[in-house]
Amino acid sequence: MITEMNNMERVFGRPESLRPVSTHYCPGCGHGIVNRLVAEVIDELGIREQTIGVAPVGCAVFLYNYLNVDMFEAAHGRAPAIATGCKRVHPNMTVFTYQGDGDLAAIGTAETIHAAARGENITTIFINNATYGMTGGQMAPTSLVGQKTTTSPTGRKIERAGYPIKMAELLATLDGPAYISRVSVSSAKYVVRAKQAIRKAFETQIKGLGYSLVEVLSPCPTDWHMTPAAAIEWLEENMLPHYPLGEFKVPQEAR
Amino acid sequence: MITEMNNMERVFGRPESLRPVSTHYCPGCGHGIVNRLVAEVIDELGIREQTIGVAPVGCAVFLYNYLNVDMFEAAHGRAPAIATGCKRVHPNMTVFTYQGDGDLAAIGTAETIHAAARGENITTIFINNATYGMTGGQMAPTSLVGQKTTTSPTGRKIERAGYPIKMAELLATLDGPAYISRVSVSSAKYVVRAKQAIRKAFETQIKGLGYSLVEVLSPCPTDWHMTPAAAIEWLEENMLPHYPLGEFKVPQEAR
Amino acid sequence: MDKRFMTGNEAIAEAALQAGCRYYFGYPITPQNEIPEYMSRRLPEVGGTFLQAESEIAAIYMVYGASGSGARVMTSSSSPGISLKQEGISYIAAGELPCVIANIMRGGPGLGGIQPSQADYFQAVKGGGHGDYHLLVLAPSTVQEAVSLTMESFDLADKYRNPVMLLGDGFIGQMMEPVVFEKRPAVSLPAKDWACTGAKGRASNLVKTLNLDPAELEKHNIKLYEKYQKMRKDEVRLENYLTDDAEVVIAAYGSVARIAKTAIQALRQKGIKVGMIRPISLFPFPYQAFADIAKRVKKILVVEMSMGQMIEDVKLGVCGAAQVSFYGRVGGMVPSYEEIVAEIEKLVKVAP
Amino acid sequence: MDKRFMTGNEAIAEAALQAGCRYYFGYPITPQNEIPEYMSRRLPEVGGTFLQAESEIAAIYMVYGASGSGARVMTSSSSPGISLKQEGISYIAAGELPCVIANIMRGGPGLGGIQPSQADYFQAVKGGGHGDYHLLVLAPSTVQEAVSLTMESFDLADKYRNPVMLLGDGFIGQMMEPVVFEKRPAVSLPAKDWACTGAKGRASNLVKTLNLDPAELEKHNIKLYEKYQKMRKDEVRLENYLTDDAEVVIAAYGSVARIAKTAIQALRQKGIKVGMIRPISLFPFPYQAFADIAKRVKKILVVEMSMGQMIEDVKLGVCGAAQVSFYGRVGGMVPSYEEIVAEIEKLVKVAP
Amino acid sequence: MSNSEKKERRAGIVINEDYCKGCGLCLSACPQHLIKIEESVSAKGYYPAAFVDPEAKCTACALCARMCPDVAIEVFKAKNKVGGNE
Amino acid sequence: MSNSEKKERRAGIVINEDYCKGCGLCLSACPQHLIKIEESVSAKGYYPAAFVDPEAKCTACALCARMCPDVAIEVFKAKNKVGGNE
Amino acid sequence: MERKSICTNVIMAGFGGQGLMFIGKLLAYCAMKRGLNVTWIPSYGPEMRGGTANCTVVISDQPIGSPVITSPDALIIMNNPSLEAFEPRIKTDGLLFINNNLVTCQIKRKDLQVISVPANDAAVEAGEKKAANMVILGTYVARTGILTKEDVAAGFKEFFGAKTEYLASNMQALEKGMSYA
Amino acid sequence: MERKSICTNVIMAGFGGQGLMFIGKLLAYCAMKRGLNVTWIPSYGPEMRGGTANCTVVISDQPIGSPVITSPDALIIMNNPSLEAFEPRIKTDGLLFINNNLVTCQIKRKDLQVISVPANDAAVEAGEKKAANMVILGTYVARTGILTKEDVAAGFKEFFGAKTEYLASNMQALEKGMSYA
Ligand SMILES: Cc1ncc(C[n+]2csc(CCOP(=O)(O)OP(=O)(O)O)c2C)c(N)n1
Ligand SMILES: Cc1ncc(C[n+]2csc(CCOP(=O)(O)OP(=O)(O)O)c2C)c(N)n1
Ligand code: SF4
Ligand code: SF4
Ligand code: SF4
Ligand code: SF4
Ligand code: SF4
Ligand code: SF4
Ligand SMILES: [Mg+2]
Ligand SMILES: [Mg+2]
Repeated sequence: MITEMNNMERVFGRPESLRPVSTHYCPGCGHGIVNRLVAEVIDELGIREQTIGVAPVGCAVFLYNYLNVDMFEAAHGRAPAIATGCKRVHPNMTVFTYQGDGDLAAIGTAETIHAAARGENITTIFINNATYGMTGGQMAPTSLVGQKTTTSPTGRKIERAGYPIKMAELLATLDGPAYISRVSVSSAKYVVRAKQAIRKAFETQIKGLGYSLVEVLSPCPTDWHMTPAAAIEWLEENMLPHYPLGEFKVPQEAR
Repeated sequence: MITEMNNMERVFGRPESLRPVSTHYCPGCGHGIVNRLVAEVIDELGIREQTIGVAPVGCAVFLYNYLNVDMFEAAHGRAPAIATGCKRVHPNMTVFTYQGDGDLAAIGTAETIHAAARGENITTIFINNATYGMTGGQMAPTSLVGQKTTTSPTGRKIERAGYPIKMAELLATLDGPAYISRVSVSSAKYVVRAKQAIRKAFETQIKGLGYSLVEVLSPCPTDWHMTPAAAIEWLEENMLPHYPLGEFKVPQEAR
Repeated sequence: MDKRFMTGNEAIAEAALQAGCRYYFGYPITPQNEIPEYMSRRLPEVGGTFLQAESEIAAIYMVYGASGSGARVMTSSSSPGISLKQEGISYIAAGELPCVIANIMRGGPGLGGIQPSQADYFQAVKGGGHGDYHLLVLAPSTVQEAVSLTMESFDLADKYRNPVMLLGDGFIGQMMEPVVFEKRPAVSLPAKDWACTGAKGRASNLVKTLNLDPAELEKHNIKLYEKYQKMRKDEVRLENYLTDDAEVVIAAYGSVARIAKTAIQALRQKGIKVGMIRPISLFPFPYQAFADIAKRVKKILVVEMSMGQMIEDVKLGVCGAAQVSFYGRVGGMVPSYEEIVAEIEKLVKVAP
Repeated sequence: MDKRFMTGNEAIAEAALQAGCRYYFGYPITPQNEIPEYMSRRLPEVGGTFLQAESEIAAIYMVYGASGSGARVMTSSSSPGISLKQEGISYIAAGELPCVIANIMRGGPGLGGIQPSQADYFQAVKGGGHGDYHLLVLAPSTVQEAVSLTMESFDLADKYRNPVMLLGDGFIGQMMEPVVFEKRPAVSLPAKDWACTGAKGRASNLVKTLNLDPAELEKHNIKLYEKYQKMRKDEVRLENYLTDDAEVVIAAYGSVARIAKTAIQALRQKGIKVGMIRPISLFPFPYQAFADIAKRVKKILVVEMSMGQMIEDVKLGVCGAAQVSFYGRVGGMVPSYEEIVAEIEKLVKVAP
Repeated sequence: MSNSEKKERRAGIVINEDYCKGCGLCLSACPQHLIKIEESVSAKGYYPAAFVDPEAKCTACALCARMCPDVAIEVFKAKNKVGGNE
Repeated sequence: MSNSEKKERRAGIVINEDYCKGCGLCLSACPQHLIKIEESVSAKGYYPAAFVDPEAKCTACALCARMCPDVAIEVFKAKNKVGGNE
Repeated sequence: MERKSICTNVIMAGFGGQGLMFIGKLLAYCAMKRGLNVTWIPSYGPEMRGGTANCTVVISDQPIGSPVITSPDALIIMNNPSLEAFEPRIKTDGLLFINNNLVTCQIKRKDLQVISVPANDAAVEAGEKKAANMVILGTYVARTGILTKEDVAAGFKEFFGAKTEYLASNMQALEKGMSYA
Repeated sequence: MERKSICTNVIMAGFGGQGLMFIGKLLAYCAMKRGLNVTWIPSYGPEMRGGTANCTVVISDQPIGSPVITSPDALIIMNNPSLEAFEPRIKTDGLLFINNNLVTCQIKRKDLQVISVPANDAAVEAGEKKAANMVILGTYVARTGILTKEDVAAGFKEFFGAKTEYLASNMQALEKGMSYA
């Protein structure tokens, strides 16, 4: 078949900033899609050599094995602080964090809110998969009401565990952020939009406009105990209604 | 003069829940007013023996010397977590925290947001004096743009230190809180409203409706380097425009 | 008694329940997730509260709040998470609040790995937090012992109004073994009349750690110190394993001690008389046992899953009276009994 | 050289600036607020960055980020704040990131007090965080020494790719003394080719601490260990004060050592020959100096503003060869020279 | 209201010198301007506030007391009268 | 579009078996239903996806590739043609 | 192999989803029910799913010292990488159980007793294609004589609370496996 | 008091706002400028404003050992609570400077040299009513002979960058104070 394609031109393939290695993600995991989107944006903007990434503690911890840019591995939740330290030293680099919902919305809440409030000129890619993937599927701050996880075995109960947090909406109320949006990777159409959002976030930073964040709704088939296809479906049926997609804050100049 | 009042009735005096001791607060400090308001509300609701308070690390650390209720002294920023532990053990007690802006909006951001998001059935009295009073007047997350503090000696600069955080507005976007309002103690009129808000917050908890918070704009003449009167004026001229007073969230049933 | 087949983590959780613990606050981290997961299932069944905190820091202060409210409460975590709790642990010790903290250690430093380790010994016994305080630190070496020490921990915590740390390595947490849950005899414990429960019919209570008057703070420190002295006197726990006729003694705790037992059996079959002192309480440390053994045995091999931490306490006990050697594996690597055999053989070969 | 009259805190900040530190991340806490306050004034003047973090935890990870980006960077705090940084410190040590951390100790545990203390010794030297790592720990005893040790700290940090802790008590921070800022000779230091600066014209760099393969993590631990061994060999710093003819020796560090000096002068006037070993580097600890002195001097008095922490290291050095006694004040109480004189007199009176 | 004849006192305040720190917030709060700061220092080292109401203008409105951060002010009122308080 | 005569291949995809984990997301993404899961296990232990397009219906829309979490799909297209991609 | 003083151990290794942890626990549980001392230790790869996994089971009528085994008495191997990782560690004359439907690499050592089982095929035959793990467990227990089919059935039911149909097919797989001993 | 081998120390204590920290620093700074070794140590009450405060100054031509002084050579006392706190600590025959405008309590010890200064009154006279601290510093330096008025003036200007008018009135207060020595 490869020979069959020989006289054709490649219209889609692995972005250059993404190393030619297999990932450790489970089959059907949304992280893989978003890793690629970030690499594509870095390629398109031509900033591979001017980019410094911060990987989270979470399933995406090995992001540095995939992206071919300088990278930090953060402590759980502290990526925004690390990115801040880095950005202050290298104001001309494009500095981004990539974080899960446990990482960003639980243990890292303060670091997230304050990087945003400072208008720290960094970009955050926030993977909301409504669970703690890496540690085996515990309840996340973004787990839905009624969602069964290993630490909400009978489903998340409001009385005990409270309400799922909408980080994009929360952050958009602050003065610091320039760009905040929520996207999904549950269909190819959404994936295209997700990439546009990520690009916009990086561009916001490059223009020096301040903090940018893209929340990505992303399936975790393993910890949801579903097939990849079922996970996509569950995401669209359950997460989309609670976590509406859209732009919650756009840069002044782009309004 | 006391004799002169002898045949009159006392229409205003020290609330019972407030111990008859002199405070360590500086002259003209807003903490004193709010301490009294909390005591008045406890008296009016008749809940002195069913109340457990959590004092912050900040100028109000000695709150437990003034309020005659069971109390915890928290670690800096952790009052909401302590109150959560306490409330879960004593669901029928009225549990409140009293916190400064450094305590609540800086180091304690995560604990605050998550207690609120959980709809933890506790009440928070949040003293926003736009500075770290106890440690000598450093910049707080709520310090205004341009405000001179010991760590923003040329005035708070957005480029370096970002934007002041409006906690009441931020928290009101969450699903967990039942009652969120902002009041001021810069005039007797406002003080009356402040007390109403504090009462409403406590009542919200007693009715079991969820998290309640009252943000109180409060003068810190010492660290603002002003006379008490000038501090009041500065508050009204500078803080009120940035931190509008009002109710940002009211209980469902009370709407 | 019914034997149950459980992981150490589950057994610790169940033992806590049976010891009357009704409040658990924690945050996920490998290799101890089975504790919160078990608690999230079981606590609501017995009318207790499981709450997954937003962070390890929030968790330890929820423990502070629940303990200060008079409840039996626990938290658990693993190395990086325990580091985050250090401020809170110092506060809890300062405030004299009883609670149980399990640390199922993993390889460090930093994010490290998720395999078993014993490299948080110093943190646990010398005080990873600030100020002069101590935890009571207990180190089980079997799942069954994890059960009995967990139960005992709650009593000790209440008895001394002091936090107790259950220090396990990843093996203790994730290994499955048969366990029996025996009812513990009821212990008479001091009333918690200091706790915040609402100031009804009594003067108000206060849980605090601030003492701006140095003389007062010194007094408080001395009070704490006297408590630790009492623990040193009354709470030392250790196992002497074949030390009576031993010519060489191994010092090891936790799961390393089990591996050492297999090594000792193998060595004794070869005719080398080896014994072991296994500290069960790491604080208070059994210094005297080492001082005593050093009168008779001239070679002590400390085996740890660390670069050498407990060895300092062994040396403080031995106080120059015997030669103290070390064998350690780290980062999730485990000393095999064959390696221990080889180390001992090396040791006995060289003249003292 | 111009003499300046400064608090220790200000002097540390200025020394850091002069040593090329251009990034400071911190959070207010008494008694070290003059460091961030000074930095907030001066750093912008020299093109550097001062940032008041939202917490001590954020501050230490900003340091992680700035150090990993190749910059000279510092943070400072006091006891409770340092406890909060323990996870981050373990990460920084694991990631081999050079930086300087000042701990201006106050009375603990818990919120404690704001007066001087030395009760964070264990935390600093044994590792308050998880895993096998060490900080280089330096303890100045005058404001002038605070200046020189601060400057040196940055070089040592870069030389070893290791965090350095400047361990001062509240006196060192808040005392004012004359100081001279001498230019330090330039030291040749390894290039920071491992730092994240953008992967231009080279393979990408990675700052990390995770090693899921235990064999790899063990290797990394051994690599760190060898670094600590090198420090133990090359970086021991101490002051011998009148030890040559001494019959009794005091062990003390930081401002307690100054007080001890006054005591020693008073004692010598009374004809009692007392000397002092003052560890300047607490890690690496001058064990050998104590081993050596113990061959000759049979009584050693350790004086600390704690319930007794450094005494364990002194004992490990002495190894049973001399009697080691302790005198301590805590919680912000300070041993006066008169008290030390009395302790020594007691000591020399009793037959050994 | 601005009846300046000598009236019977129907309301008044008592300032507790042990509590008063002389901040002066009660001064600005009193609509009748009935409070001044003493010239001499108190035992606590402050210049305390004093109630000066020769014309018995005090209405027991308690605005002074509500602003007092040190709960130094007690407000009194003749019994069985309807007044502007609470 | 549903012209089922044998056409000249003007577009197609290549699935890299080293990357493919057989998640099947590409299957649902392909509007032409040109992808199926293999019956046999790959060297990595997965049942990988396979491109089955005997009728040359592939439009190089790349929807499959965009959904592939493992970047296992490359999309090709005959040169010098205007198409529905990007 | 006769049962005298019982003291044996086995490492089981394969891909994440192959159910090796399960049969390890089952073996240990059943042995416990037979009155023996047992330990079961898992070892996973990275913190996420997939990858390789293995567990160690020690069974003894004496108190168990080391639950960690460098040189096991027996190995159950369900994929190629595990063969590579563990083959060098097994004892001389040790029992090497391999699933020859998946393990295609050459066994290098000549000093081992190799028991080669077409576990996947056998599972399909037994009507429960996911039960390759049960097949090889069957071979192991039969060969070592450590447990009977009834022991396993009882343990299966009790510990894992399995539904009866599910149990039946798994027992068939087990039996099938026993025939390869 | 003659200057031979200089080695002296003083504790200054009073309310938070009385400027004792300031004159302590000033004294130390001026002594440093004269080539002496000095230490200055503050001690505050709680972390907030107000309350009592004190500082200790040690001046010596030798390297200074202990900057902490249990029994000071001299005391400057500006309020009653401080008298109570520090009177028992001063050396026998020590110099006790008190501001008799504020210190009304009885001095109990009989073994001290008490120098009683109406510092507030003198400050008012000097035209700078806030300069009671400078008055008593003047008395202290004159009595001990440790510094001249010019030493203080130079230090004031250099270290605190004071405006000239401000300096002048403070110097007048200082001079006034010297007259009480
Ligand atoms: C301080 C600390 N606490 C906890 C952990 C354990 N831990 C690792 S990843 C993780 C959560 C991951 O969840 P999330 O951030 O949502 O990322 P995901 O894996 O879902 O992508 C946790 C709790 C840790 N490594 N460090
Ligand atoms: C962990 C920790 N960090 C820092 C401090 C020091 N500290 C005490 S109070 C305070 C800030 C107080 O400011 P705020 O919360 O605004 O209260 P205020 O005094 O203004 O009422 C700080 C930083 C501390 N005690 N503990
Ligand atoms: S556990 Fe979930 S988030 Fe993690 S790699 Fe697997 S599917 Fe992705
Ligand atoms: S410093 Fe400010 S907040 Fe603190 S007591 Fe004084 S005036 Fe009040
Ligand atoms: S009660 Fe009203 S009128 Fe009377 S003194 Fe107070 S403020 Fe003035
Ligand atoms: S408001 Fe209170 S403290 Fe302030 S001056 Fe008036 S009475 Fe005194
Ligand atoms: S490129 Fe489009 S048509 Fe072709 S296989 Fe992929 S999804 Fe189907
Ligand atoms: S989406 Fe990718 S990984 Fe998944 S089956 Fe298709 S080609 Fe394979
Ligand atoms: Mg997640
Ligand atoms: Mg404040």
